[in-house]
Amino acid sequence: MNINEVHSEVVKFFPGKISDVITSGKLSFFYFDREIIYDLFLVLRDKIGMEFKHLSYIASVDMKDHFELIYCLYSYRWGSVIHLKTRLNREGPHIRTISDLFVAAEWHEREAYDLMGIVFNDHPDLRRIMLPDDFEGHPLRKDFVEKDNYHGIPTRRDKILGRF
Amino acid sequence: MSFSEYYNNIKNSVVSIFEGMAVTFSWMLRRPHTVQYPDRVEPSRPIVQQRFRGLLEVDLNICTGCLACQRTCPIGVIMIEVSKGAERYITRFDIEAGKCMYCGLCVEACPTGAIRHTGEFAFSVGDIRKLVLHFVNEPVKPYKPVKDAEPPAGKEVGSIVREIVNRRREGYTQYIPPAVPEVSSKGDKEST
Amino acid sequence: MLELSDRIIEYFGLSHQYSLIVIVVLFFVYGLFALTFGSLFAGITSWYERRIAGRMQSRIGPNRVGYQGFWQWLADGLKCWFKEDIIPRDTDSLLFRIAPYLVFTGVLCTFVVIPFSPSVVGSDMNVGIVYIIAITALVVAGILMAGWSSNSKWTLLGGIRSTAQMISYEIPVALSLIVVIIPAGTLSLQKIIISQGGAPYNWYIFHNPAAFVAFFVYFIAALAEGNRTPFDLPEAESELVAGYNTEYSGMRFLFFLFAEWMNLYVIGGIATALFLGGWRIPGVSYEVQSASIWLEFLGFIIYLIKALILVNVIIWLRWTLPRLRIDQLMIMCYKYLLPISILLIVISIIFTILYELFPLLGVVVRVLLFLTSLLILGYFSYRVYYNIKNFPDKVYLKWMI
Amino acid sequence: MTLEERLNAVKRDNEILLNMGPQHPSTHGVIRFIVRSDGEIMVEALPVVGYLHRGIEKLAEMTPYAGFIPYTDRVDYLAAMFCNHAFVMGVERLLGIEVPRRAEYLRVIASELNRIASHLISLGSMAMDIGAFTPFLHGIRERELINDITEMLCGARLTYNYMRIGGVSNDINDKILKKISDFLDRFLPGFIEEFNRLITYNEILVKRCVNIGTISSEEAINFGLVGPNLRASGVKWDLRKNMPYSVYPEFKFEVPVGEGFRGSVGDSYDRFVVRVKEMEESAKIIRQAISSIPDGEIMAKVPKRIKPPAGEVYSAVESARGELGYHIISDGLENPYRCKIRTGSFSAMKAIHIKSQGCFIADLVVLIASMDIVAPEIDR
Repeated sequence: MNINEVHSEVVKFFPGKISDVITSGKLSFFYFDREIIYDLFLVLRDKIGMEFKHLSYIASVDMKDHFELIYCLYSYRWGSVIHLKTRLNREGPHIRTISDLFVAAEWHEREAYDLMGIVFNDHPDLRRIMLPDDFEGHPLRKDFVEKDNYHGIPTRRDKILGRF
Repeated sequence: MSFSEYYNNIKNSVVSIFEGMAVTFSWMLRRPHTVQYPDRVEPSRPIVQQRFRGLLEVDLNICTGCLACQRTCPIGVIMIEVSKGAERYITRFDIEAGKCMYCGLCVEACPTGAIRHTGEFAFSVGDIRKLVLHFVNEPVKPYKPVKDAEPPAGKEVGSIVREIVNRRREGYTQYIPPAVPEVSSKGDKEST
Repeated sequence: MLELSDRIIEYFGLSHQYSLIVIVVLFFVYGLFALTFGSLFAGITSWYERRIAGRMQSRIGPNRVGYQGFWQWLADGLKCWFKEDIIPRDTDSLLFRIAPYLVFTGVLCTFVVIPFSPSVVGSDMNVGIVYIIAITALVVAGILMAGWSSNSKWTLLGGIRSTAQMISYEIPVALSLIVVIIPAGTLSLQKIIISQGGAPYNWYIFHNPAAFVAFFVYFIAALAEGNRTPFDLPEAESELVAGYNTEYSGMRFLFFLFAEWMNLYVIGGIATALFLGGWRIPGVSYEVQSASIWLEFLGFIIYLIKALILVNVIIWLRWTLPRLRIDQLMIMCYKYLLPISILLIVISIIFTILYELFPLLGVVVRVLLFLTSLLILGYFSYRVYYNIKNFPDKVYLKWMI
Repeated sequence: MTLEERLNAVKRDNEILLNMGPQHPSTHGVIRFIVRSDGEIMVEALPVVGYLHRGIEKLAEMTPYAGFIPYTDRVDYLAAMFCNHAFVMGVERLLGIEVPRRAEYLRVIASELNRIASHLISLGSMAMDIGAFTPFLHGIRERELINDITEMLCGARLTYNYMRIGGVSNDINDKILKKISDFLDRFLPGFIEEFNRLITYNEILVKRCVNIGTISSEEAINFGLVGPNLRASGVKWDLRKNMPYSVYPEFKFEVPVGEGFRGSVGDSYDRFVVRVKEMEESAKIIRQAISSIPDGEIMAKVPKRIKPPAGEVYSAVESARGELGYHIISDGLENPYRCKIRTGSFSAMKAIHIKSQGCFIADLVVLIASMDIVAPEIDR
């Protein structure tokens, strides 16, 4: 079940909402619209021919003018892996959560929220996962500027070399 | 809980505990594996293997001053200053042993093998400022590799660092980079 | 102790009105001897246990303080003595202070009854065994106090777990001792030892199959009583950090450790007294032995060796077995040890009656049981040989390096 | 929503809040569990992670490709060879470099040795959490031999930095080959049987691990579990077999799958036994690899400054803790534009959070140990 077969199947369900397969570098994927995320993943997970039941990871990428979310799905029955991408606008990126379909998604979405600032609607427990709760800013963004101190603790480490 | 299950529980636990105690008792009769570093070291078990990436060391006889190691170091732990002008001198070669992660990338990047890992690892100091290893005391002319001449005999691996390590007990003295010797204004070429 | 004082009075030719003073002095001296013996034993076992544990885990164990690290226990003791004895702020300070001493005295008081040699014993009470079971209840109170008063959730959990464990395991201990009391007919430890013959095959462990199994039931239940090895739940490091004695430090913490290691000797001592024929020397009757000093001293040495072998097994178990969970612990007590020990009592009664009817049967059964125990030891040494043969590390007995 | 709000939302009066804090003997590494329990039975064990977050993914965007390899060691320091392998394989695919066969063999030997070392630690620390100290030290003793081998091979005991883009940094010589075969003769029949007799078949360990945190195969796939945790639940999925990479197809080895050895399929005891069996398989792979290692150089022709063409790649490796993947997005410059690291322990934490409801506190310790989670892998 490689990416093209999956794409041809899925396009029938969501005409016009799914881009065609793009291959950049060694990875081929296709884009899908933000609104159809829940139904698309329901189809991908439960349709007999596909059964992509294992959500490997959700990667959030800051493309300077917009955000991108990369979903990677494994189908153990057919031994295949596919990648899907979606674009989110720069201001107030939000998308519906899929943690009710895949339990694994809950923590990956919390990490995307924590490091990239992407809000996942009706997520059961959307908290910062790695950074302390009162940390301002989302570090993985390209325009993130690190503050000088955090609660008075200096974050800039002075250059030792050359002074001693 | 049927009787056979009850009996099996007892039988299994008695047999498996019996086996487990036989194993531990057999280990009581054997030689322990600990190497009692530092005072009772066994020659059969060396503390450090041959390719061990220990403290870094620079042999300035064969250093060409090409700054390759400074560029490849991911965390910028090496600092080299080469004086400009007609006569290029290496005036400073510092490695911050405290921050170095001993990954060995600089050793591979060095064309002549001047910077290399030694087997030394015991280098605890009282003052954090002494963790910076200074390899240049007086300015050194960078070595110019001649096409087929074999390089001058470099110092034995580990000897330079051992000097620094042995001096670690002295108090800390601020390191002043040596001044570059004045080349006479006419820039005549001394015989190098 | 009373005959001892009479013999001393005749020896020095004093008149009898001094006997009261002599008894008081004797009790004081015996008390001092029991305390020093107990503490010394606890200290040396702490060093000994860490060496044995080292050997079993193919490492060396403490060998720097004194010859082969022998003075390690003294070093630890002094360290604990000089360490600051912190009492956390909002603890129930009265209970917090008393708890370790309660636990320590609870264990020490059993030395009153444990005999050292035919005439040297605290007081040969005729309710010896009942006294032992009663006095260990003091340890339970101490641990609960420690757990509750340290005012932290972890210690509370540890304290409650250990009380549940110790209270429930007192019953199998008592029942499995009854199995031996039936043929012995008396409760006092001295008389039980006297009623056992000297030679190994007429020890009570081989007296009848019930007593043979009762020895192991007692051993397991006493392990649980002393919070050792498969049952060291209260101070389960991996879960409760250190159980009831987390908040203690310095000398108070040392008292808890004293109690634990002294408990080892108590378990070994009671087991040798009841099951392994105490200080009886094979081929020497009681009267001959109690007459000469040297035979009494030899009796003490034999008693000590038997107890040490059992202490060795306890230590050895600690470094082999994992830990049981609290509910498995309770199931084991109430579903396995309790019914079995009651069954053993019934069998022991039947056998005692049979021995009355056919005296010859007793000898046959004793020898048979003795042979089975030799068989078990033989099979065990075969298994050890099998282990050594299958692994490249060879036997190396010069282990005092 | 902060942690306090989350806890107050579900607060009930008869519960006590235990803080199995970052500083606890049995949470492997620096992880904190807020345990809500009444007495012994736990209502919930809420994991709080992030104490070891070094922001490796942000660092990746600042360091050149060749300089990032030492950072990959620190993602999972117990199985660092796999992290190297995944990253290096990804960049090679982007550059389209063909790695010489000898280098591929060296990578497989080093990785499988590292898998055995990582499993020895995880099995030993699981036995220690249940209370048996001796197996842990026997495991460490055997691991010491592997550390010596890797120290001779690549110079370091834990953070190897052994693989380079296009090959390996050091070659193997007969001394190391002899040491490896000595280790294998000692390890395969002898140590594993003895370890099994000492602890795997020990009835107390069996009783403590059976039917604890039982995860069915559907649940395991849905939780996103990978590696031994997934295979113990009965799903036969191993990247080395199902999506082969490097020279693994040339070796014959089986993939052990949990069959409910003493309890139900997918309980903690299955995970324990699957790891023991995996160590045997790795030893077999190393034996085959040593005997048939080809000659040749160990480094492909690689440009001085590595600048892969713009594009993306996802390269995954079967690490000791399951699938370890790097999603590298490069935009033609010297630093990767984005590098997402997918690790096994991250999803295992969620499984612990769900499976810990309703079991004893002592079982939470067993569950954490059986999932073999490592803190740096979760926080990266």
